This record gives sequence, C-alpha cells and structure tokens, in this order.
Amino acid sequence: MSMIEFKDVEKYYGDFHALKDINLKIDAGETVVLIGPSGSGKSTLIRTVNGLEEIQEGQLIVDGFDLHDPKTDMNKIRKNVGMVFQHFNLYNNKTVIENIMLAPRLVLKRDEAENKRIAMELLERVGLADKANNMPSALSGGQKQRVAIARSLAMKPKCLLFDEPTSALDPEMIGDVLKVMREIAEDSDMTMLVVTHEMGFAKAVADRVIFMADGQILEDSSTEQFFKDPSNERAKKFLSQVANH
Amino acid sequence: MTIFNHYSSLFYSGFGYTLLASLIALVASLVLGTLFALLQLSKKRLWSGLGNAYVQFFRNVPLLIITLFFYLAVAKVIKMTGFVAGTVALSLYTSAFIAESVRAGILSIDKGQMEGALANGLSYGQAMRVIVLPQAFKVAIPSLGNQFINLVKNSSILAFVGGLDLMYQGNLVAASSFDTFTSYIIVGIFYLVLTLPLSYGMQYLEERLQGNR
Amino acid sequence: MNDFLNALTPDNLGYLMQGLWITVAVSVLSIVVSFILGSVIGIVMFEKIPYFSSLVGTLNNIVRNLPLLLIIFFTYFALPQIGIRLPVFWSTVVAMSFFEAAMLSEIIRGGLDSIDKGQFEGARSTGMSNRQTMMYIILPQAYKKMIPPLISQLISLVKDTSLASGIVLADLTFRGQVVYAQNSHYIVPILVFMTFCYFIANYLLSLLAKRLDRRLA
Amino acid sequence: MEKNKKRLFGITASILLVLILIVAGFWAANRAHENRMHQDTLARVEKTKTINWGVKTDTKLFGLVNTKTGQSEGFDVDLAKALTKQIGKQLNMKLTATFTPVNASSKVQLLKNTNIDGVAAVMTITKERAKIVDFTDPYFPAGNSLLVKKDSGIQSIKDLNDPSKTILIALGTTAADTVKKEAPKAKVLALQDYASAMQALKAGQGQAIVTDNAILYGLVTENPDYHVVGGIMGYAPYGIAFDHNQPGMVKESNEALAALKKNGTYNALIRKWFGQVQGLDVSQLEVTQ
Repeated sequence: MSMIEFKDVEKYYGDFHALKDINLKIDAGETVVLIGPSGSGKSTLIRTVNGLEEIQEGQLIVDGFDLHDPKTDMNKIRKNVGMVFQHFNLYNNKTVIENIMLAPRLVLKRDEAENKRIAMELLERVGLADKANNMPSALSGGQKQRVAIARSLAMKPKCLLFDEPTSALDPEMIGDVLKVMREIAEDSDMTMLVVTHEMGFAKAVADRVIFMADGQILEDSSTEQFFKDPSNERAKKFLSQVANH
Repeated sequence: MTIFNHYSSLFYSGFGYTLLASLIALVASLVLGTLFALLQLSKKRLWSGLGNAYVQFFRNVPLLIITLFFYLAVAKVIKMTGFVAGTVALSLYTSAFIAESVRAGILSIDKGQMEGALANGLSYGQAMRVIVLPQAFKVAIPSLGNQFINLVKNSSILAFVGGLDLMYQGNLVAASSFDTFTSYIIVGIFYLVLTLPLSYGMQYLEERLQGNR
Repeated sequence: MNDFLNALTPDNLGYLMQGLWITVAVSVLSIVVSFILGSVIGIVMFEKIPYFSSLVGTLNNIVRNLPLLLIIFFTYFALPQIGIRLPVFWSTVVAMSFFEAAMLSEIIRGGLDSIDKGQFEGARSTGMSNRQTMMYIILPQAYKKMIPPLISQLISLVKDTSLASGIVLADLTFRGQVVYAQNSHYIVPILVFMTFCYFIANYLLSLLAKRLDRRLA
Repeated sequence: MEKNKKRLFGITASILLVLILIVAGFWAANRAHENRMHQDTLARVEKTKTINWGVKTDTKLFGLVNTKTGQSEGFDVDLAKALTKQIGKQLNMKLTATFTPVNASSKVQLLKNTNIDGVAAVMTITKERAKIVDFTDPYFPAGNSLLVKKDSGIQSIKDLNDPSKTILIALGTTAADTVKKEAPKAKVLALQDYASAMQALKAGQGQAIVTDNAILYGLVTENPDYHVVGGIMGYAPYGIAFDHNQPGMVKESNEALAALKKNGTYNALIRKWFGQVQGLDVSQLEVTQ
C-alpha cells in the first residue's frame, strides 16, 4: 500500500511554476531521500505532503486522503504525518518537555502521566533527558533539532518528513542528528521522506533516491543504482559536484 | 484647593466613571482587536477584507463622530445611556488600533512557529492560541500599552454625551465655580494619576524587553 | 433616503464643506508648528543632556498623558483668566500644536535613536562637529524614517480637530451638529456624511503613508 | 572635556527652565488676580464701536444657524441687532453688532473672559447667575415646562418625583434648580445641548425634558408625538447678560429695550418669530402699552 502518491501534480507561486508534472509513489515503511540543487523544488514538494503548501492541479494522496479535495480535514492527516524543519521551529514559549507534550495533549488527548512518560522516553532516546525543563533558546542547534525529532515522534506518526534537517547546523552537530535519524529508519516501520545534502546518510539509510531539478523529478531509482550509475545527465553532474566537495 | 474640597465628590465620582469606562473598553477592545487581527490575517479573501475594512474604518473616523453615532442614532433603536454609548464607541475605536498592534505582533513571529505546530498535528486554532498569540502579545506589549494610555485619555469623549466621567464633571465644576483654571488643573491631575504610571511602566517594560533581545 | 436629500441641500452642503476646510486648515497649521516644536524637544531628549533632558522628558510626558480635550478646553476657557485671549481658531491651533508636539517629540526621538551609532562615529571621525553631524547626517536620515509615523500623526490631528467642536470651533463636526439641529431626522444622514468626509480624507492620507513607506523602505 | 561641558550646560539649562516655570506660575497667578478686576464693558464698546454678542447656533426660533449665510438667526439675534442700533442712537455713534456662537456651557466663560461683550442666548435670569453676571430687564417671559411623550400619562413634575425616574436637562441651564426644588427625588442627567436631550428622551434615557417653554415649543414643531405639560414652573424670564458690575452697559441696554418695546419693534419681532408656533398664544408674549 502506498503511503504517499503524487499524480500529475502541478504547483505555482503566482507565475512561477514550482512543481511540474510530479508523479511519485512512496510505499509504507520506505525510506526515500530527495536530493537536487537548491531551488529545484525539493522543499516545496515535501511541504505539500502535509499541506503546508497547496497544489493547484493533480492529485496528492497521503495516507488514503486526497489533499487537493477541499473537504479533506488537514488536521487528520497531520496527526499521522510529522515534519522536521531546517530551522527546527520549536515553540519558543514552551520548555523542551512541553514542546513534546503539547500536541499529544491537545490533539490526541493523551493521558497526562502517559504523555510525560513517553516524552521522557523520547528525550532519552535523543540523548537530551537532562534538558527537559530548559527553554529552547538555551539549546544548541543540534540539540534543538533532536528535540524537534522527539516532538514529531511523540505523535506516533505513520510518516515522517525531514526538510534539510542538518543544513542549518554547525558541522560538529550534524553527526548526532543523523545518528538519531538512522536509528528511527532502522528500528521502526515508519515511512520517511528526507530532503538532504548528506550523501553518506542517503547511501547508508535510503531505500530509494529521487533527484529533482527545476521543479521536475529527473531520476527515481534504488540507492545502489543511483550512486553507481544514475541514468540522468544532470543527476550525474550533480553527484560529481557533491562528491568533489 | 477650596474648589477641590467643595466639589470633591464630583471629581471622585467622575474619576470612578472614567476608570470604569476605561476598564470595560480595555477588555472589550482587547478581545475585539485580537479577533479582527486574526480576521485580517485570514487566507480567505472575504474574512481578511472584512477585517481590513473594520480596521481602516475605525482608524480613519473621529472617535467623536462614532460616539455621536451611537448616542444619537443607535440609541434610537437600542436604548442606552451616554455612558454606555461612549464606552461602546471607545471600545470599537480602540479595538481597531489594538488589531493593528496584535497583527504586527503576529507577523513578527517566525512563520516556522505556525508551521511547526501544524506539522506537529495541532489545528490552526490551537496553534494560534497556544503557540503564536502568546508570543505575539509579548512582542506587542509596548504598542498595546500605548493604546491603553490613549484609551484612558480618549475616555474624555464621554463628556460630550453626558457620560458622567472626569471631563464631564470638570466642565460642570468649571462652569459653576468660574475658576476654570483650577478646575481643569485638578481634572488634569486626576488623569495623570491613571496615565503616568501606565506610561512609565510601559517604558520600563520596553527597556527590559529590549535588554532581553 | 429622503432624509438624506433633505439634509444635504446645496446650502447645508456648502456650509459643511467650509467646515471641512477649517478642519484641514487647523490640522495643517498644527502639524507644521508641532513638527518644529516637537523636533526641538525630541532632539533635547535624544541628546541625553544631564538633568535637562530628563526634566524636559518629564514635562513632555505630563503633556502627552493628558487628554487633548482637556488641553483644548484649558486653552480656550482657562488661559483668558490670565489674560491670554485667543480666537477659537487660534486657540485650537495652539492647543493641538502643544499636545501634538509632545506626541511628535517621542516619534522624533525614536527616529533619532534608530539611526546606527556608526553614522555618528563616521561623521565625527571626518572632523564634523556634533551640530554638523546632526544637521547633515543624522536628521535627514531620521526624518526620512519618520515620514510614515508623521502622516499617521496627521491623521490623528484631522480626527482630533473634531474635539474642538466642544469650544464652538466651526469645523466639520460642529457644523454637522448645527445642521441636524434644524431637524432631528437629519441626524443619521449628517453623521453618515461626516463619517464619509473624514474617512476619505484620512484614508487618502494613510494610502500616501503606505506608499511613502514602501518607497523609502 | 566635552562631557563636562554638556553637564554644565544641562545643569544651567535645567535651572533656567525651572526658574522660567516658577516665574510663569507666579505671573499667571498674578494675572488671574488682576484679570478678575473690573473692566468697563461700555467703555470697551464705545472704543471699538462694536458689540460682540454671544448667540446660540442650535436653538430654533432664538438662535439657529442659517447654513446659507453661516449666521445665526432668531429672536435673540434680531433683538441683539435692534438693541445695538438703539444703543448707538443713545450714544450718538454708529455701533456694529457682531456675533459669536456660544453653547450652553461656554457662554458665561466667554463673557467672563471678555471674548464677548454680551450674551443674548436664551439665558434665564436667576439669583445665582446674577451674582456672577449682570442682567438687563427681562426680554422674554419664559419659564420651565416639561416635554413628555403624549401617551406617557405624565401631567406635572410631581409625577416624576421618584428615584426611578430620570429628568433630562441641558448643561448650564436653570432647569437643574427647578428639578431640585420640584422633584428632588428624581435622577437628573445633563446633556450638552437640546438636540442631545431630545435624543435621550426618545431613547428612553429619561421620562421628560425640563427646560424653558419656548425651547420646548421649538422641539414640538418637529416631534408631534410629544407635548408640553406642567404649566410654567416659576416665571423665569430671559435676560441679556453682561459681565459683573457693568451699570453703564446695563442702563443703556435697559433704556434701549424699553424704547424698542415702545416703538413696536419688539412686538414685530415677537410676531415674526413666534407667530407660526402652534399652541403658543403670541398675544401673551406681546407687550401692551
């Protein structure tokens, strides 16, 4: 069963054609990495999946719901689709643990004791149990991003979206975040769609790699195939440039 | 000072009505202002248009005209005293300015806060109420404070419609004692008792908030 | 509808429009005077001259925190008691200028504060005096930033002029009251008409402010 | 170095400013005292060759602005003009009448502040006011009456002597004293002007307006659902007011008023302004020789 399905999707920002004829299917449990030069539409694409961006044409089916249908309740979908952002977007007015507990309390009406237990468990898993009562402003970037991941996991989503989760971090922070992400990919059956420039992570974790440029999907192949011999010329060029760095 | 002693009960009762009108209008305009700020920011054209129209209307029309409208026209249909008419007008007028402050506050909050909350599964309303608005109000405190000071000063509009407030009583005392000079100075001191602490409190808060940044 | 036509006869309309003219005249005169006065006060507060700045600031704060209506009544009714006797038009201009100067001085001080300190250091390092720096470097930049808030202050002025109807200044608001004294059926039409006049005048000003804001940004 | 200079300047300027404020304060207090002293209105009138009258702008039949000319028109205005002319004759000079609009709360203030020379603005002669201003002989026989809704059943002010009732008056009129005397238990609400009072009555904020009968007749002309009841409470005629202690001006005015009554000008004006008012017997107002 597919978790995410794009059918002939088109997206415009005014006159700018941001996504062109996107057709893409991601099965439940798959880990897919989305790469491409900046401005290629990767972020736009991932943001459409939980409705932060609207599409203008085509069909986008997530977890069985058609997002383009105005009758669809976005809140229902977002319950099952978590997202981790480039700039973390932690709630500035809440402590670390409150950041994690808020949505389960308001949306899932999770029992308070249970909520706290799960939140602490998650904090331990990302290695930040001692920061539970700090404000986000007291954390480093890498710590913030790990809290953001814990916050998404607390909703027990079926699908998790990562929008360049490490590109705003100092190099020495990246490892910790990637480690957490890899653990999630390995020990759960969660669907993951990751926009990243970390080729090492892609190679190690992804089932499939999708290459985008100019709002189009140019290559969609298995990880092994992609890194060995991409069929698309631009993908080849991109890979060689990234490898040189 | 003999004037004050002679008419002190008038001054005190006027002060009470001014305080009452200010407090009622404060609460009402805060609620209305927030509501219209949210309307202005709505993605639906109709709602945002409605919000904008409301704010533009009340920002660009004199408070006195609005007050007279309630007092002379609306009161024909819905019976109300000058005090009520004045306080309603004051609330609506101030709410347009508060809407602008709150709107600016909301816009100053990083878009990521809303997106993070939405992606986290919160509904738009929940995200607004629990995450964005509390932060927006904090940012808006200095400008909200200024609006509250203006509100207290503007409550003098009640004098035009028999609103029994400080200014109304001041006019009465000035007209019957003919020591206009002293009467109005006493009225001024009463207003300052309300507005000066607010003003200095706001300055203090503003400096502290700037220090935090 | 009939009431509208009856209320807005050519005579009444002409009478009201003269009132609008008085409203505009008072507003423009007041903004000019208060701008000059407010600049002086604003600069004094900005310069942080020991004792003097805080004294001026305190006096300024007192004026700012009084209702304009009180200041208008005081100027017209109380000042004659010490021999300062002004016609109602000039009395209004004086009261509004005095009050608005206190409001504007805060805007001007804020505008000056917002200029990067590097501008001072740069100018002073080239050998310009404090006064020259102020005149040629700081004030022009600050005024440019202050144009939008100045226009919104002008909008307040146009609105606040209506308060002077309380001392029988024959402005738009007062004249409206005179017209509906002819017949109480005219109250709604006249109020609607006055609202329309004020709204158009002020809305145009606010559009101007927005446009300048965009151009200067 | 510069810092010290600034400091010195600051201290000097502060002391100077405080001194200026103190001096201004004393000067103001002194001027206020001086200003209470006598100024002769007649002398001023003779010097300027004008009499500046305070008149109403919003009172039908007495002083209502004609929007075509922008000038107040009414019995008060016409009488003031006639008086000016007559006083000029008595003083052997040509006097001009000028008019300044006043409202109920500003008329005495302006008189005291000498912005205007006299007040012809439906002003009732009372003992209280006579302590503050000088009145001429009565020029219009008025008294307080009640304006109520025709179906209200209220017949006299006694019906309103109850804490649950509210009586509407205009600010700065004598109605307050009448109400205090006749219906001490009733609540009183003072409005800025008669139009507001009428509106308040219609809105049910009060049960009756108490004010001068002449003004109430003006209100009735456009509000046929209302009528005037309660007779005339106390003969409270209108007088022309001048600043306090102006025997010269008052004497000239009284002579002029008597002359106008004698030569028929007065009656002509009465008929001009009150001839059309329904329910008012004009002959009661006219003077008989």
